[in-house]
Amino acid sequence: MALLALDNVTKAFGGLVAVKELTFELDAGGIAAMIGPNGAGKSTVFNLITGIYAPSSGSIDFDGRSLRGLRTNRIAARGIARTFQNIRLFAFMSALDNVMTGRHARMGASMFDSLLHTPRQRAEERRVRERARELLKFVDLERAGASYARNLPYGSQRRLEIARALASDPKLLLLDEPAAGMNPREKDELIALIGRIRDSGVTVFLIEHDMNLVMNVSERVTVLDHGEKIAEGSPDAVRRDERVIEAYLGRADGAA
Amino acid sequence: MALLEVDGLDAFYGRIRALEGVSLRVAQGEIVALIGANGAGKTTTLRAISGLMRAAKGHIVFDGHDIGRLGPAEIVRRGIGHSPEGRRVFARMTVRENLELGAFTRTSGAEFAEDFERVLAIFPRLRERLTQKSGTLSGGEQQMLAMARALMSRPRLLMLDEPSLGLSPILVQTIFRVIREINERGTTVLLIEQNARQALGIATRGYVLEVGKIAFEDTAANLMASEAVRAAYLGGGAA
Amino acid sequence: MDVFFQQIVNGLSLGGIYALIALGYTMVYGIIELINFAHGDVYTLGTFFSLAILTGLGVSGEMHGLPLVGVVLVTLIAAMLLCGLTGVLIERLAYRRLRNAPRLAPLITAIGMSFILENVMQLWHGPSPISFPEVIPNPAWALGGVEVSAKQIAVIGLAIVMMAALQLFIYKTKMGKAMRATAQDRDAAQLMGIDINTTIAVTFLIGSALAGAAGFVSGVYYGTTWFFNGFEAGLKAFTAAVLGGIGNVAGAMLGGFLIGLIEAIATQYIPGGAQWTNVVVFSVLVLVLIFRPSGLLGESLPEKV
Amino acid sequence: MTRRHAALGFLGLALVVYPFVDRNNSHVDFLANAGAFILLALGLNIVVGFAGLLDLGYAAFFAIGSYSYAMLASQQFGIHVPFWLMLLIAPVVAALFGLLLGAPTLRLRGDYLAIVTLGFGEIVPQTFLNLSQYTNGPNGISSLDQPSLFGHAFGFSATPYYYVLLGLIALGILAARNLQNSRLGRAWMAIREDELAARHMGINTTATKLAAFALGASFSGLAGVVYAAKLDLVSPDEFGFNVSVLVLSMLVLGGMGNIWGVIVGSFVLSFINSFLLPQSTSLAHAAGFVNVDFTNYRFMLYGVILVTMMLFRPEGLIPSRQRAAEFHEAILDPALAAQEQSEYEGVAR
Amino acid sequence: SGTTTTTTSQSSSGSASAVAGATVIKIGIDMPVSGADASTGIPTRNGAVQAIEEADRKGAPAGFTFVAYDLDDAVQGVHDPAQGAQNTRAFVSDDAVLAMIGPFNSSVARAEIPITNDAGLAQISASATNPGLTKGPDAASLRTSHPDVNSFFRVCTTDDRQGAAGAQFARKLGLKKAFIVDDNETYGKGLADVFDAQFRSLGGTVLGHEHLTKGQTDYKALLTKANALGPDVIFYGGTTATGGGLLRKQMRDAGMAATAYLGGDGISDAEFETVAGDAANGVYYTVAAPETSKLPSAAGFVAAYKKRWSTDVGPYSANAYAAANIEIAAIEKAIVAGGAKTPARADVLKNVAATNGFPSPIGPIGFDKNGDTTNPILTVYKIANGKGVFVDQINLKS
Ligand SMILES: Nc1ncnc2c1ncn2[C@@H]1O[C@H](COP(=O)(O)OP(=O)(O)OP(=O)(O)O)[C@@H](O)[C@H]1O
Ligand SMILES: Nc1ncnc2c1ncn2[C@@H]1O[C@H](COP(=O)(O)OP(=O)(O)OP(=O)(O)O)[C@@H](O)[C@H]1O
Ligand SMILES: [Mg+2]
Ligand SMILES: [Mg+2]
Repeated sequence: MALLALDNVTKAFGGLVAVKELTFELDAGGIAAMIGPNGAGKSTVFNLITGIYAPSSGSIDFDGRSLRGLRTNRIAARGIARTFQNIRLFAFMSALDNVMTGRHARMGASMFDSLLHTPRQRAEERRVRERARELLKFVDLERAGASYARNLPYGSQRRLEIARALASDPKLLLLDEPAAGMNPREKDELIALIGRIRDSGVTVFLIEHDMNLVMNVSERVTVLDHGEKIAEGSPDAVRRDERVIEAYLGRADGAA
Repeated sequence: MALLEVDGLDAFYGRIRALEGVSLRVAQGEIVALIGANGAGKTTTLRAISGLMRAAKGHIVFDGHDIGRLGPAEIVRRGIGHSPEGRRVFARMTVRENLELGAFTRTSGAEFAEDFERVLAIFPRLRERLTQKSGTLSGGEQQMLAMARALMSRPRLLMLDEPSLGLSPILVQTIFRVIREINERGTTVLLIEQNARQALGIATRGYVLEVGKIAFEDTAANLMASEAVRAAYLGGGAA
Repeated sequence: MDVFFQQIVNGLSLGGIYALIALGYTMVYGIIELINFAHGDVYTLGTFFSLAILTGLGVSGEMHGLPLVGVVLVTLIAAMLLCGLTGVLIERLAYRRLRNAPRLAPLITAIGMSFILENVMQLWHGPSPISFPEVIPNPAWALGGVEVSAKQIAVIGLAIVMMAALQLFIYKTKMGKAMRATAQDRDAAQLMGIDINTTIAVTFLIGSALAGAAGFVSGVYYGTTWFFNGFEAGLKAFTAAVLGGIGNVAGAMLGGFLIGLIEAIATQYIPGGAQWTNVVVFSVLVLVLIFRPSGLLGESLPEKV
Repeated sequence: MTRRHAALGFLGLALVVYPFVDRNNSHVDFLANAGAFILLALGLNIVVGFAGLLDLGYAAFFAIGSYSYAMLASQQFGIHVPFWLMLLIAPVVAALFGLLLGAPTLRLRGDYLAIVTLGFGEIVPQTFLNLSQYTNGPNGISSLDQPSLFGHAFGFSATPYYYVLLGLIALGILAARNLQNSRLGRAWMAIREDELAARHMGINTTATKLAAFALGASFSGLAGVVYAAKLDLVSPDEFGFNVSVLVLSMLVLGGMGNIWGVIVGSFVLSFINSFLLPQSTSLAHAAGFVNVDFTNYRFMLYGVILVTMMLFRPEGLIPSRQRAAEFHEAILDPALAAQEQSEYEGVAR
Repeated sequence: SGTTTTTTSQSSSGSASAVAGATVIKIGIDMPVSGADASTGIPTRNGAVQAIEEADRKGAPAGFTFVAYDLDDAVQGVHDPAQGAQNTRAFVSDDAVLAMIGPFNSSVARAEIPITNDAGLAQISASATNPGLTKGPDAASLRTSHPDVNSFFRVCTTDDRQGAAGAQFARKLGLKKAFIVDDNETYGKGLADVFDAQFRSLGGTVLGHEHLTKGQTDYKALLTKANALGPDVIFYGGTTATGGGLLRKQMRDAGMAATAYLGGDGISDAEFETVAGDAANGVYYTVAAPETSKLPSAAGFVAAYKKRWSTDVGPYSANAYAAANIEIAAIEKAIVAGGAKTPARADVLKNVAATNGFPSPIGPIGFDKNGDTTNPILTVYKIANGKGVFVDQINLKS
């Protein structure tokens, strides 16, 4: 059964239809990518999945259950984590606190536990801190734990955002242009990181304009244009698709 | 004499030194690329030139005048256009209003109409969106708007901070083509790019910044050929 | 029914004063997103300046004809100018340094400035109410059973005129456009060639000048003032601005008139209503905000991620 | 760590023996009053300092705490709930009102919230004033039940209240610290930094903010009970906007978000306000300078404190690390500020 | 000045024992002297200070000197019961303080009376007029420590008397329908409530009774409401500062220029004429004291006050002056009786309580067993040409 299924999803802003009758499924495991021209509606799809916007029509199912009417925080608790096109870290919290916050949905401490620091709460804090350290290490930031997020270099911030997203043990990780602003060397590191995430059992769904990265990591590519799906398939198939070349890649081979 | 001469620039964020003795020059009619790793100080250099932040030391001479002490508004009036990192469009204003603001320092209505048509011809997508609030544009659309807006002031020197960030491959090509066209029509360009290969591809000369200092400076062709630059900034991936 | 219409007139004229103050509030807020707490006190300062000018001109009683027009114009303009300059000064001293600080910081200096202004005014005229000369003759006309006085018409009219002028200024002039750009992204505005220091100074100049105008009007209208006047008036005006949608000029006026009307109607139709006016006003505010979180005319921009 | 503990231990001891050393009951009385304000400030710090919600009507909860004691422990309705039990009930009542105010309004963006809380702060005392058949209107409710401990009535000495407040403050500090270093505390910080991102972490932002409101209110309610009992009286004019601003100023002066800073700030302002100014004026008069009146410059002094603190040391006397960074680094970085501002525009639904 | 007091510690139940060698006697003064309350608080304090200075200049028996120990009970510009209580404790804790003047406001008095009662410190207020401070179960509940001892006195008449006098006078003028407005403060509402009850019991009709909201300055809506009911008189309970002057002024705009306006001593100040302007003419107000112009002592005080403070007297300056003089006399009497030793507070209190026929600018003063003045003579004035003119005198004792 598909992990994520969008069925005939439409999202209109006033007169502008950003996503149009979009249907697609994402199976668990593996890495999928979504590409498409600027303004095609890719980020909007992410926003629909994470509950920032509600679909104008159509339905979104995750893990066999509908996400209809759920607020963002409930959706996050269901196991969907994401990063943002423009980095949105908690700027003046330490990297470690950022990751620990990412664990919020999986923690059980109530207001009273927090107030009284019950043994249960303390044990949980310890476990979460430990897990956060592991995650920092996982994204090669083990030494950055104490720094404020915003004092980290850009590339590290991107990775910290990923660690924070992973902290909730998501089933699905959405990455919105994770390589934007990275230089080629950092991109190579990112490709390796995404591979490791997949290997840890998290399904990855990413939006990216860097064809190099897309072709390198993804097993399946969905192409959007004007809110509609215009192609879907293996990276190689998509890359040769006439409509994709026309709308997105351009004639002179889009590999950057 | 070069159009822009930057000499021995030091800049700080609090106690963090972001630039140390940065010197560069951009001659009339050139495209100069400024490349370097994240955090090397590229953006800081542009911010210092356009007056958004004040350098602690050094001189910035534009067209023979020291502009190091001037405010950004005055610097823009003197002919430096700056399309900043992160697009920075006026979110609650429409696309049209953003473009009008781009021409804020200009007075001639006729010129305005002409430029307006010109930038819309370059970015047809913007024409479709003239009355949309720019905060709701997609990332790439905002990028186009930011660049179009900078063009509206008809700068003599146009500084672009990562203009291809977040753009689709097809638009990346468009952007580089446009930069070249603008340049051919007489605008000098100072360009920051992570996409170093393509940047050097259109540039006449280039500078490489490393942790706040200029590490290399050469013609674009030489930089592309340099082993050190290749390894660090052009990436191993097949082009 | 006459009583009802009379209360409408009462409410509108009271609301006119709120609206005048609210215009300046909303304008400053619109540009630098600061609740300029000192605005209410600048308004009071406007009453003090007006009084000083009237005294300086040797005016002590009712005037007519050309001298009246002259005195009114001179006083109004001078009060606006002085308040405007005060506003610019306040911005320069207390807010400019904090432009990029977290939002709480300038809000707190604003509260501080408000205290300082109140104290200065208290030192100036003492803690007691002071009275205004009756400069303007105040004929009243009975329309049906409803009595409308010249002053009431003037207050309502002035609020509308000022609102319209401000609206034109913000949306039709280059300076207005610069203000809106500055409001949204200061750095980017500078890169358009906008001098943001000047722009913000002009914003304060105009906003505070409007407070000065409101001060003059209320001084003449009520014939009295005291150093602490600004607190209540400022609070209501700010509520008006929020009710209408802060940052929105037409909204400020609408909010001002509405609050005036609510007060008048509540007073009339709630038994013992006078003591409940504030409770009613704030309850209405909360209700409106529940259903329209950005106020009646405020625009809300969906978040783009 | 240990030095810090030793210093704290010493301070605690000094505070415990103080009433035995200084026999001037007015000094102890002053300290007890200051203690009530420290408790208030600790609570407001949760709302403003931790969760970043600007509450300008905090005194309303103080009023609610005080009035609940006055109504439930006096001749007014012949109900006599013991003081100690009221220490449990009043915070809950205040917290419920916190929820009542918060639930409809917490979706509002920062400044709207500020104005609504300001309005709430205006109408709560006003309502107590207006409902005179229950509250005696402007006269307030007097001769409240005197607390007693093991059969000893507190009487008119300030000392027992001083100890009660000392204990409550100690508990308050502990509670605030615990909150700060917990799941809830992190969630508050996260909301303050980026509400939308926080929601993506699974944080129920509305519930989390409500928790801040309710907890903050409960401190205020607690302070209200002790204050009312100590004063033996409540009247509606004790809870105006002035009080809310005073407490806010205490946070600003001391250092928002930092528990010790907040305590120092409240103590310093209380000291200036209710001790230094009146006493020094009186001294000046006794020394023959009869026209000197420092108290009359109170507002000026506050204003100057607020403005200069913000301009020159916005993080307060004892800043929180995070706040200091926010103020200083953000001042250096217009880019970030502008970005935050433009993100802020996007009104969360 | 510069003299120090040697103090010995004493039990807080506090009848001060004589302290050998002490030469300074302090009289505590607690008033709101900052912010909005300063306008009435300062002149009141000045009256008391003046009395103390005069006494000191004149010379107290046995070489004692008199010093005023004055504290502000306003916090952030508003009178504050807790601050009043703290100040009172400061007085109680200082052995040199033998009596106190104040507070100004009834709400503050409620917080202070239990403390002076506990300490046995004589306290006289110049202006706190709420009846419950001295009379009935309310007052009894304030005397917590020593239910049988009264430490609180006042030289002003209570609101109930003034309200009653106002109602009598209004009926005497033949006014039948009243619309009552008060400022919803202790004084104003107390006054208005009594007027309300008395006016009805004397056969008048009360058309409405409204309470103002603090800070309001526009009363047109309220007046329109009142006017529609057709009252003969507007009775105002409150002070000029809380709206009395503006209310009168706006009556004209609301077409009520011909309607009578009556208030209490809260509007018996020069400010009222300032604020109301021409509209002040024709206004009636009651004052809880005999007509001062008939007492030569008042003229002397008024002149001396003006000389000393370079301003005109406030409405309660003379009261405070009288109150301080009563305490000074009580202290001096105790010094003499005690053989030139520092008197005990209990003796001072006893002497204060025994005050009878004490001459003062506001007429002869004595205290009844509750601590209220035995001189319930009230005067009614009418403003003409910007000045209060004597109209009637009402003696409630008769
Ligand atoms: N809140 C909104 N209101 C109005 N229009 C919107 C809103 N959000 C998105 N849009 C429009 O929907 C379209 C799709 O936007 P979206 O951000 O999903 O594009 P995208 O595919 O992510 O593009 P990019 O690659 O440039 O980031 C755009 O045309 C955008 O202008
Ligand atoms: N506002 C700031 N406060 C503190 N340090 C800063 C700030 N902005 C930049 N820096 C630091 O200054 C250095 C140079 O930053 P700058 O933004 O100029 O780099 P850049 O070359 O443009 O990098 P990128 O490719 O990521 O845009 C970096 O070390 C960065 O961390
Ligand atoms: Mg996108
Ligand atoms: Mg950069």
